[in-house]
Parts: sequence; C-alpha cells; structure tokens
Amino acid sequence: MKITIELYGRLKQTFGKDTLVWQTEADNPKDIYLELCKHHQSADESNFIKPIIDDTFCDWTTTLDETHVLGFLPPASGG
Amino acid sequence: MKITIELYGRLKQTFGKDTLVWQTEADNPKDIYLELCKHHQSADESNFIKPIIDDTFCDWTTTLDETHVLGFLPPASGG
Amino acid sequence: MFTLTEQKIDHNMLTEKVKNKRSGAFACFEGWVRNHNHGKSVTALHYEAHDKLAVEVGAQIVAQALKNFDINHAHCCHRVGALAVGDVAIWVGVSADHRGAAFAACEYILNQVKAEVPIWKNEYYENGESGWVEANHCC
Amino acid sequence: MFTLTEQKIDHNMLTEKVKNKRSGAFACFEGWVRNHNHGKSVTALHYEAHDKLAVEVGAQIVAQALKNFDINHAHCCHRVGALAVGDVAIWVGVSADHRGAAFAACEYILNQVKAEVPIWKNEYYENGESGWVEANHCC
Repeated sequence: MKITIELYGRLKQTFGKDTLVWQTEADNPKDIYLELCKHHQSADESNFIKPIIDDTFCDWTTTLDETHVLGFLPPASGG
Repeated sequence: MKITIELYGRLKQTFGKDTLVWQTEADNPKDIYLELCKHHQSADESNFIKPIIDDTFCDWTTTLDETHVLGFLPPASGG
Repeated sequence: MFTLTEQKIDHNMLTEKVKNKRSGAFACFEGWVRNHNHGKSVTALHYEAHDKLAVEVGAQIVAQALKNFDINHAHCCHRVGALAVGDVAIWVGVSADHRGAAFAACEYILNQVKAEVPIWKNEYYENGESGWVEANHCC
Repeated sequence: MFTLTEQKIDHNMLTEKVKNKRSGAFACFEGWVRNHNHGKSVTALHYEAHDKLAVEVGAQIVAQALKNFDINHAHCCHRVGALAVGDVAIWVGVSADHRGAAFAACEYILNQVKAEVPIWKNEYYENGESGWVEANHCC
C-alpha cells in the first residue's frame, strides 16, 4: 500500500521531508518506521519516538490501511 | 532618665501608643522593655521582639542614654 | 488550561486567567529565549508544535496539577513560530491559598510540559547554522 | 535589590529589573491580598514597615540569594500602606540560566522576607474589627 507519513521536529531532517508518501508491504507504524530508518541509514530511535495515526497517539503495532495518515513525533523540546 | 520609645506593629496596641517618653532608672533595652510589660500587665515576649537604637538593631544589654531613641519591633508579618 | 499562541506572551492577560479573591499566592514561570546554548550564540529560534496533541497533552498536565496540588487555578501558554532573544517562550501561572503548593504545582507543570508536550525547538546561531534542539535543558 | 512602594506593584516594570539576555528562566511570586484569613472575611489591610531597616534587611536577603544560588538577577518589592482585596502585597522575581535555581532562589527570598523583614500587617474585617496579624501564613 501507499501511506502518507507526516514528520515533526528533527525527524524532518532525518527523513528529509515534512510529509512523504511511502510505498510499503508493512502494515504497522513500527515496521514502516524501521523501513524509513533503513532507507535513510538512520539509527532506530523508536524508544524515544511516538507514533500517531490521524493526529491521535497510537501503539507501534496498530494495523494501518491506506486511509490513515501516519505521523512520528520526536521527544519534546519545548519550554 | 527620660527616654523616647518607638513602637511598631502590634506593640502599638500592647503599649497603647506609637511613641512614648518613658521615665526610668534602667539603662538598657531589656530592663526598659520589662518595665513596660509590667506597667501594661503584658507577657514578656523578648524572645520574639527585636530592640533597635536610633533605627539600628542593637543588643538587649546595650547601655542607653537620653540622647538615644529606643524602638521595639515585633516579629515580621509581611508578605 | 493550556494554550498555544503565535503572539507575544502577555503576562497581565494570562494572570487574569488564574486570578481570584481567595488566593493569597501566585507563582509564575517564564522561559526566555536566551542568547546562548551549548556554547553557541543564539540569534533566534522557531518553535513548532503538533497543535492538536500539544493542546490535549498540555490540558491533561494542567488538570493533573489541579488534582495533585492544593491550588485554585493554573494556566500554561506556549508560544510557537519565530521568536527573538529575550522573548517569552513559555508561561506558567498558578494561584493557591498558600505559597508551597503554588510553587510546587508551577514547577510540576513546567517540567511535564517540557517533557511531554509535542513542541520542538529549532535554534538559529550566529555562525549561520541552525539545528533542532534535542533534549531541552535551556531553562 | 529590595524596594518598598506605596504604589500598585507593576509586574512589567519590576521584571525589567531582572531581565537579561543570558537568562533562560524567570521565576516570580506575587502575594495577593485574599478575602479571608483564619475564617474571617477580610475587606482591606494595611502594611506598616520600618522603612530603613526593611530595606537593609531585604537587601541582605537578596544579596544572600545571589550568593547561595546560581542565578543572574533578583528583586523583591513589598508594598506598604492601604491595600484592597486582590492587590499585590509582595513581588519576588529571579532570573537564572536554569529553572531549578530560579525557583529555589525565589522561594528562599520570599520565605526570608516574610520571616525577617520588619513589615507588619494590620487586617480589617467585614465585622468592623481589625487586628495586627501575628504569624503570617497568608501566602
């Protein structure tokens, strides 16, 4: 499937874009995130990063379909 | 001697005036304070009260003369 | 309550949100954009938020503070967009009957917001570089 | 610095006294006149100070805070004279590189000023009575 991915904060730098459309056989945030890491030769930071689906926090293992917008939030650095 | 005494905060109530001239044989803040307490049938609170001479903190045992202005400060209650 | 704003943070307006006649204590914190970080000269910075989730998570933190501490009102406002050195980035205000709870709740809200609310800081340096700030120990 | 004022306390003006470009953290406390104390309805109050000694002792406390804590600037202002419910009686502001020291120094200054600075509060109650407040646990 093709899934839209939104990136926030420093993940825009890591993955080169604010938003991208990703072609994948995977169907959950964790596997898709790991595909992105592999593609960009970036370390797995899933312990620190939070996945969201349609602007709502979700589990890494939630099943996705093409209607969903997936997002990755790096650790907060406000204040 | 006759000494001028300034009273602050609730000590104005205790001793009935803001300022008074006190006739005494005593020559230090502690003895004069105890005379005032006796005269007004008020408890000795010298553990909590600070004496001042000419607007400067002093010891209870400092020797006074008639040129001095003696003052008594109750515990702070600002803030 | 928790709010985001693109405008300059207005202390007096925000204080009105927590003001009331029974409170004797008001503790407040402002995070200011400072001119240095990790040895680099900072000229400006940009805060980005996930607006919806920032407001949700921020509101949960303020609600939790109202449960955890003996306080009357609390508010936190975080600025987003472009900020200059000296600008206020975050404002936290708490009113309470007594000072201990006001200070404790104010510090709690600040720490939780910095750790949990999805807002990210991009700093611009004098040498022309810029960078997303990783862990934020700025204030 | 420590100041006394008979005017309304002006947060923005006082904040300028501690503002600087290296500080990322600003902690502030205001003591507000509240409408009740020890179960009585308060309508107004009056603060009296020994002006000279209040300023001396207050300045020593602020100087000690600058020694004890890793902060950049600190100021405390106490209002004297007649105050109404909701008025600000005391303002403490501290700027620092980091938030921990700012909060700690602000609370230190407040506690010391309340305990040591020769200022006394006379409260006026709804029932027509008034009284000098003994120990002040108001804020």
